[in-house]
Amino acid sequence: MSTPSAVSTGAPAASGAREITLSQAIREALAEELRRDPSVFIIGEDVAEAGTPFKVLSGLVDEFGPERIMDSPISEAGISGLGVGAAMAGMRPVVDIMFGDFIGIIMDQIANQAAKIHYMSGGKLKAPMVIRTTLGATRRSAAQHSQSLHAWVSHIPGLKVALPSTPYDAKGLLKTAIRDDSPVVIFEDKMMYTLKGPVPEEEYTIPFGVADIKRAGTDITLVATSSMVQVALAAADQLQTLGISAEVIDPRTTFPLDKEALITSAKKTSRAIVIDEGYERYGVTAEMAAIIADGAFYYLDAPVKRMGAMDVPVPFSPVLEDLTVPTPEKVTDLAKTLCGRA
Amino acid sequence: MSTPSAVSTGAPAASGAREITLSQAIREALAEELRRDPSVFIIGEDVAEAGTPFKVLSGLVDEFGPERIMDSPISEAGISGLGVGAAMAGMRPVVDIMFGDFIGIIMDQIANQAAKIHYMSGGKLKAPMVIRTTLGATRRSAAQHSQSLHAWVSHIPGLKVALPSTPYDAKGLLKTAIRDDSPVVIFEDKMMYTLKGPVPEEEYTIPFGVADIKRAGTDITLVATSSMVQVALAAADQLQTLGISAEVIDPRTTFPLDKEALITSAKKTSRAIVIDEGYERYGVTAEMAAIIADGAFYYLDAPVKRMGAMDVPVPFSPVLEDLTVPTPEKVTDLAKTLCGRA
Amino acid sequence: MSQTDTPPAARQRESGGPSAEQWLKMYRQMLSIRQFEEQVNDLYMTARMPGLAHLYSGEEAVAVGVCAALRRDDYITSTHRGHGHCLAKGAAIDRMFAELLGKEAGYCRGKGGSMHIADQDTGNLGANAIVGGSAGIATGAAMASKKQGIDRVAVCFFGDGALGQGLLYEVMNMASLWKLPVIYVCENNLYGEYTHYTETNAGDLGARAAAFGIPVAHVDGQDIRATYEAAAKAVARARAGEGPSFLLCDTYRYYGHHVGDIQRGYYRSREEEEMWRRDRDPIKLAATWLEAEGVATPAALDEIRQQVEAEVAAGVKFALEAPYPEPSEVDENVYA
Amino acid sequence: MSQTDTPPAARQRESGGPSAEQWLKMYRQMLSIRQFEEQVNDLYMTARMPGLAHLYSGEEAVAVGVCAALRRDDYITSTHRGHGHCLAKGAAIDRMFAELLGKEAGYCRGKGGSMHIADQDTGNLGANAIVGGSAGIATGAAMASKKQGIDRVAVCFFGDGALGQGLLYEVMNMASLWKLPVIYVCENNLYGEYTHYTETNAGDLGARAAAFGIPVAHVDGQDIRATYEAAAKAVARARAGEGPSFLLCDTYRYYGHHVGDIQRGYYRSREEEEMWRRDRDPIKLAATWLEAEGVATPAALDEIRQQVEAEVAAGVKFALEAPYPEPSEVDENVYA
Ligand SMILES: Cc1ncc(C[n+]2csc(CCOP(=O)(O)OP(=O)(O)O)c2C)c(N)n1
Ligand SMILES: Cc1ncc(C[n+]2csc(CCOP(=O)(O)OP(=O)(O)O)c2C)c(N)n1
Ligand SMILES: [Mg+2]
Ligand SMILES: [Mg+2]
Repeated sequence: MSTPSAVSTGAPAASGAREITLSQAIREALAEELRRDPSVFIIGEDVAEAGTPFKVLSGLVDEFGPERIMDSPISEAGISGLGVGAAMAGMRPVVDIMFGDFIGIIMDQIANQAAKIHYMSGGKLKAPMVIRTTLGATRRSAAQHSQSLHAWVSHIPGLKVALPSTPYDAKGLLKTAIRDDSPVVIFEDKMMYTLKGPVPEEEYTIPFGVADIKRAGTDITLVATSSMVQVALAAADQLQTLGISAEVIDPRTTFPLDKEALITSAKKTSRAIVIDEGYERYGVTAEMAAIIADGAFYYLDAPVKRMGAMDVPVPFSPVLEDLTVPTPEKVTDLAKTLCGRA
Repeated sequence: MSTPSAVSTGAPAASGAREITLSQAIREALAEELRRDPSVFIIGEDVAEAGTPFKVLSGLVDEFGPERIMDSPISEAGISGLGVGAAMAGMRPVVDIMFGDFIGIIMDQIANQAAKIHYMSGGKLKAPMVIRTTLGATRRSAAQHSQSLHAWVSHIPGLKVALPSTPYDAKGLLKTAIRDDSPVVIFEDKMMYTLKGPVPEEEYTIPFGVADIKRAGTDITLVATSSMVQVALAAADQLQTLGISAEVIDPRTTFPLDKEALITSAKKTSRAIVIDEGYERYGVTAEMAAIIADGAFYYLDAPVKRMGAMDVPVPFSPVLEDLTVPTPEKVTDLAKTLCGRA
Repeated sequence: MSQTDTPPAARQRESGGPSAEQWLKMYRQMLSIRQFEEQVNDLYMTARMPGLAHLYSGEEAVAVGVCAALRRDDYITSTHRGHGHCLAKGAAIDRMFAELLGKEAGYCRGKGGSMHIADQDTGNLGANAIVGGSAGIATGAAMASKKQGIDRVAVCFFGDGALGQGLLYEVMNMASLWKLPVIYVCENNLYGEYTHYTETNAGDLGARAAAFGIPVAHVDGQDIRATYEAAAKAVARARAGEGPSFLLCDTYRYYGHHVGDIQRGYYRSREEEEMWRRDRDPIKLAATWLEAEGVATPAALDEIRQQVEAEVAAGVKFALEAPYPEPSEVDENVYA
Repeated sequence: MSQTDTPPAARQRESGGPSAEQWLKMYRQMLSIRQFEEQVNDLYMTARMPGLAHLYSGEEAVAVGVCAALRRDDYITSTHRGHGHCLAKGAAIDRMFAELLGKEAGYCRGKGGSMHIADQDTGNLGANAIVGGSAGIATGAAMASKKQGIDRVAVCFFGDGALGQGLLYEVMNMASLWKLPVIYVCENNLYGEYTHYTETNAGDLGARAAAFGIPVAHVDGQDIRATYEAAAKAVARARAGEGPSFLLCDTYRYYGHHVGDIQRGYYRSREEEEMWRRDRDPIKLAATWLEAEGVATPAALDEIRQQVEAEVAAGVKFALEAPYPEPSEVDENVYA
């Protein structure tokens, strides 16, 4: 991976950092990389004039033209396959998969082709591509447009997986993903596109495999990913008022995973809850909880708990859908129990 | 689910039970269900005259004819989709996916269609279908024909997942799968087709969600699935000679999962190792380890350990491939360490 | 080729031909769909509906003409733009509104919503939010009919965009190979989201089905007579065990890709939209023809309109007042 | 349509025509592949090779004729039956044997094996164990060439069975839409595993590509002249920026689906196998023609045969004696 011009792992110095939305941060990252490297291009459905249904790419086609911001047919498997081949032939494709729910259609191309070609060729070939897709429920989009399926790709050797939770992380992780020589899948929370946060004017990238402590604390560790980071931070506020100091830590990449950071935090606080919006069963909370339970075994005062999405297809009805995702209240209650305050 | 004519959860009474191979057990299960229920049919590549490349279905077409044992084009997504539709219209298709590695092609059909239609329709429609596929390495088949990808489907609400480890379990679980009104994915270990074991002449089914203690023990719990059950049993023998009594427990279905059985065993032995042939990262060992570490927290004398396939694409070269899967020796060594004997 | 030039009388002979009453029922259904969608748009604009919806306005003659050629027990699979298919196959307006509002009285107890409405009682195996995702389901349902020895047929509705999904080609091959009673109805409304179909499709659309030995009819999707007759032919062929057909229907959606797609200037022109509404509206065309043929008087058609409006208004009212499902339902129906 | 009836002279003018030396090189390559595969079969039968292999014997004229029309820097993607493609594109016999035996000297350091041989230096982007799995890769590589402004073309080899994979149709559509320099070479050897292609394919095979506006040539895959010329035309078209082509090559595999497929009586007859070996063998046909045209004497061809046999024997010896990779390599090359 070509060394980034500037590396930062934490939040930016408050000093003079502008506030922009996560959507703008993504667009900036793509624009900067498209300018920097002619081999970078974007392909996907309605990515050009339309700028995607989420308007995340709006304007890019005006600067880079339809050859580099390519509208494709509704052929997710096809464009993923094209991405693998183009990457093997020296390009750096960013394949746009509108909804993370659609990766079911492209799993063969990413898990059997992109992920394995470097290894199968004995290190000769490589597929430096990025799959940009989304996750997250509560958008009233029902069972096939609301899933968080990052566990699938996190399971596959050869793939790297990034889950930004702030505009700052989104920009830095996406730039790193594009420069990485291995295939990377990056999931963006649809509901977070309008979230604002400080992002410096200067260029930077964020190395993979480095967790970020979003909030320091001493009594309990809340490991949270993507959309759940804001939930964990809100819970930490509530816990504060109860005199419970929660540390919120965001792995930022499920692979490579910063196991040490999770274990170290849990050793310090002696309690941990892992929160993720993917289905709980066989989801990423299991991996992180198992790692902490093992690595911090002799330091834990309570069992490591997990909170994922309810194990049901995401229902359409708002009254039902809202019950399926972790909330600050649920996290707070569980944390209280673990801290013997319930 | 229609009640099975006879339910058995453990190994058969040794009395007079024949010994047949896992392959024969699968064939018997299919033949019995095809006879019992005219809505059952099999569709897949070379399932008829060829009886599949593994010869598991040999002869079925002679008894049931090409209308019920259907050779298909090489269209995994297509036949899976046909299976969903046929199931919704009253049939009970058994879709044959030759190698488990190919489920990458059908994930949308099983995870977004089959798994969700019952819930999305408010309980009105259902898709009682079975996906029969394989897992397991060390067959010198390289990276795209050796994976154990059951973690993917185990993650998805709406799906049930069975992993037989003996001829007895294979027959009983497959019959239950075919009678289940929900979609079931059953993985068979390619290397175990020739494994022999006792299977009673009388008909029986095995309920899902009931773990089976393959060997009772008191010092450490070895939770093992599918191909790893034999590995765990061999390790248990080695441990026996060292005076360590290992309990080998096989969940048999990753969903529904018999959490209680795993936790109870770990509480009893105070130590546990979870062994599975899927990739270790974000694999099923994580879920089971997390559940045990939580449920048996106050009883454990050592951290719960996991042993999955090495997190690399499966290499072709035998000298490398053999390094990627758990072996009795590796399990024994880890168990010794956990028991303070290393 | 389009059927519209053949004189109606001739067509009626050739196809057995619907009665005046049946044509009027089709007219009523088209109106119901139009009114229904207008209401859905209003519910969205007034923030009374959760999420989004993809309106079928302008395409009514496709769903209605095709479903008029079907029996109640025949199957259909539908799309994200599925309200029209659902109503045309016989669903009730009030329970559909209830589903769109996430209410327990909805066809899916509020669990499915606009993109997943299914109604077993009328053979609707469900709308689908995966483009092309139901191609396998429809073909599989047709395979089931054949295996069961029933003469039920299955219709797979999908848009021009679904031609990008490989699954469609896999199942068309099998449908043709095994002579399955399935009818692929491609609703070419010129756009997939915000992109014109010519920018995403090479070659000839119909040839893609013909290549698998499937007969293709190119149909004027705005002419209820054309869609009905093409469908009737395909259904007869399917019931006779002669295999699948492919109907390529030219049509147009009046609204945006979804209710939130208001600014459309960057991908299609006002003039184009006005032309279709003015010259190619399936309901206007049907009215003109019905009057010309003396099947109905303007007054009679107007009465139908008033009845439909009342029904739709009642349906919305019912749905708005209906209760939400109990929280306890959230983890029910995961497994059958 | 097949080119075989046109007299060679005419063909040579029309296509620029390979020199005598080039024809002899093609002959040598076909022999190398044949000998290589005979050896692979022997290694399997004598239990000296891990796993299985899918032999290319009988199909040599396709890989060799097509690759002869390519430059070294052009791309190919291959299949589970890929030894022939790999050799024809220029790989070395010894390192290929080494890969098949899982040795470190193999093209993939033993990590890929028979179904994953890749050789970047000769533009071979890899065999693929997923049927149809490389359709996207080849098309994507062609897209890269176009973006990079290089006139490299990409050839996608696949079998008749791959016509069952929807991915192929998705990428053919894009290749035609964007005029990508890719050539789809369908090796119709009549069977997909143990099933005749007519039992799994409806309609017309070539029409499936034509539907996307891709020109299709139906080629006698046993005639090196026909495969070379069809490929040369397609390559010229691709280099000129005119877009993709589809070559439908009729051919036959002499051995079973894989080396372990010995009992074949239930899916194909001895007579059929004998007929192809006797009357349609690509090497015999080439020899006859080369001699008739006075390009080479029987003695000269025999000398080539002896050289090839020696080379293959040396290659096997090298591979058998070569060391296995170090255990430490097992977790290397997972990430680039
Ligand atoms: C597999 C998949 N890809 C992308 C989408 C997002 N999407 C929803 S509708 C749509 C356009 C479909 O166009 P068309 O098939 O022509 O139907 P229309 O909306 O025009 O009726 C797209 C791309 C999806 N739902 N599923
Ligand atoms: C997606 C997928 N499905 C099934 C298989 C198993 N398989 C390997 S080769 C083969 C037959 C391929 O037939 P064809 O494409 O005609 O190639 P041939 O073997 O005849 O050269 C099959 C079904 C596979 N490797 N990949
Ligand atoms: Mg459309
Ligand atoms: Mg073949």
